[in-house]
Amino acid sequence: MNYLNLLLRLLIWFLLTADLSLANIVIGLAVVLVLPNRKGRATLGDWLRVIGNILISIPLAYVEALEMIFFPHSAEEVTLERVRVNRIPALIFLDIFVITFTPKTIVLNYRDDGYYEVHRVKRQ
Amino acid sequence: MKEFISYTLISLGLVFWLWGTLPLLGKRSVLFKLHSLSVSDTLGSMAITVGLLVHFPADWSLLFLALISLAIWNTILGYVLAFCSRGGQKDG
Amino acid sequence: MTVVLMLMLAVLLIPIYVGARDQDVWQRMLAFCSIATKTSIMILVIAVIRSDWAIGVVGVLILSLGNAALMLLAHILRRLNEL
Amino acid sequence: MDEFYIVPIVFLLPLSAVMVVMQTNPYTALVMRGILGAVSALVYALLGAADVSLTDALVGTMLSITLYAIAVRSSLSMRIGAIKLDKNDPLLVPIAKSLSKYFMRLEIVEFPDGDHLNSALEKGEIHCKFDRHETEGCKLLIRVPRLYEILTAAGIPNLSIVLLEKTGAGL
Repeated sequence: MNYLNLLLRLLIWFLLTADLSLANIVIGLAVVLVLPNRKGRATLGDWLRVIGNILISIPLAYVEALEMIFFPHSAEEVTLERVRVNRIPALIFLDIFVITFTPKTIVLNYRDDGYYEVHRVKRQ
Repeated sequence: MKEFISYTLISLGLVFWLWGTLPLLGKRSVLFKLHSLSVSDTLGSMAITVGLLVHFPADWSLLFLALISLAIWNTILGYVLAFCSRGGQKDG
Repeated sequence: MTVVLMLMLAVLLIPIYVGARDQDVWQRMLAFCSIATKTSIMILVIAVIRSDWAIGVVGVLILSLGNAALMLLAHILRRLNEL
Repeated sequence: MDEFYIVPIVFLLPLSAVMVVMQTNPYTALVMRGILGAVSALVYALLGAADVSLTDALVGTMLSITLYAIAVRSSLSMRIGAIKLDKNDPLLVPIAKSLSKYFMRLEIVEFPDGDHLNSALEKGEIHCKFDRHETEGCKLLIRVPRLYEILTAAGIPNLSIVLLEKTGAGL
């Protein structure tokens, strides 16, 4: 799914520059093609699921924040969470992002055997 | 109406800031404080920025970029601080 | 809006106090992280109040680039404990 | 006075600057320097100097913290040269402890044989040389007088500490 990767990069480029002139499109295409490519096994479904997770996590983060404000969470624990193996680094990064973005959970470590160490706060 | 929404969001962000920053004074672990800081610094600041966005829509591109970089950088910073303060084994 | 800025200043004093007081270097790093975000949000608020585009761009740049030093410092401090 | 909020915010700058000066530990001083950089970027932006603010944040804070962190880390370390020395050797624990009072670290450099070790000591690549004799016990030959003072003041058992003369002949 190489062209998907390119599309993502183009999207970021146009968001950053906010300019749709011909020169900018040409420069953006050049930058996107010159940046190093990595072979991966991510499918369209994987990307859509992660993007969906990000969109869900924003209101979820606010809900968790309000929960933390109104009910004090004073207990802490470290748990292991399993993820699907053989993912490309970009998807691992986005997974870590989604978990850490919600205030109750923080990823401490990503282990090579496919586990995340997650630190979370709980109500007593 | 627009004013009301914007000031509500900004006050919500300020409440988040205050609530999340106060635990820094306590004697809890670094990780526990990181949780409350992610409430204040990521979510509170995002609420303030959205409030500004509603109030001054002319600067939308600037504020939108601020929103994105707030979300990404603060989250990654939380991960890096958590990883490093525990003395992680391999490079993160 | 001025009231908002003054409240932000009051909140900003908390991590500054923590940074001055605490003995553990990681607690100071937390305070630094918090201050870096809070000051750049204050810069954004000032820019929007005055509708000064240049200051706003600076605020966004500091917000997006300024954290890099923080990450580097965190990694160096982590390696200190490894002998 | 529409913009009276400037005054209390500007007061943060001398406050954080004094806090940087008061630090004794170089690493916490670096963290405080970062706080000072963030505050000064805010103050400059508040006074309307966008260019100064950006320069201060990027060069004054980011670059200087990076360079200082590397400089402090590499200069505040004692390099011990040895032919064979384990990282977890029990003799190293009191040495590391007495050095850590001065915020210094230990760094072990291993050499294949005595000739390489001696030439490295003469060239100044390492600060001291570690010798382990079967009969005479362990010996630390130090090239830097200040390190010699610190380690002899700590009084480490089972280790004789010798200060080398400047000429370095016949080492």
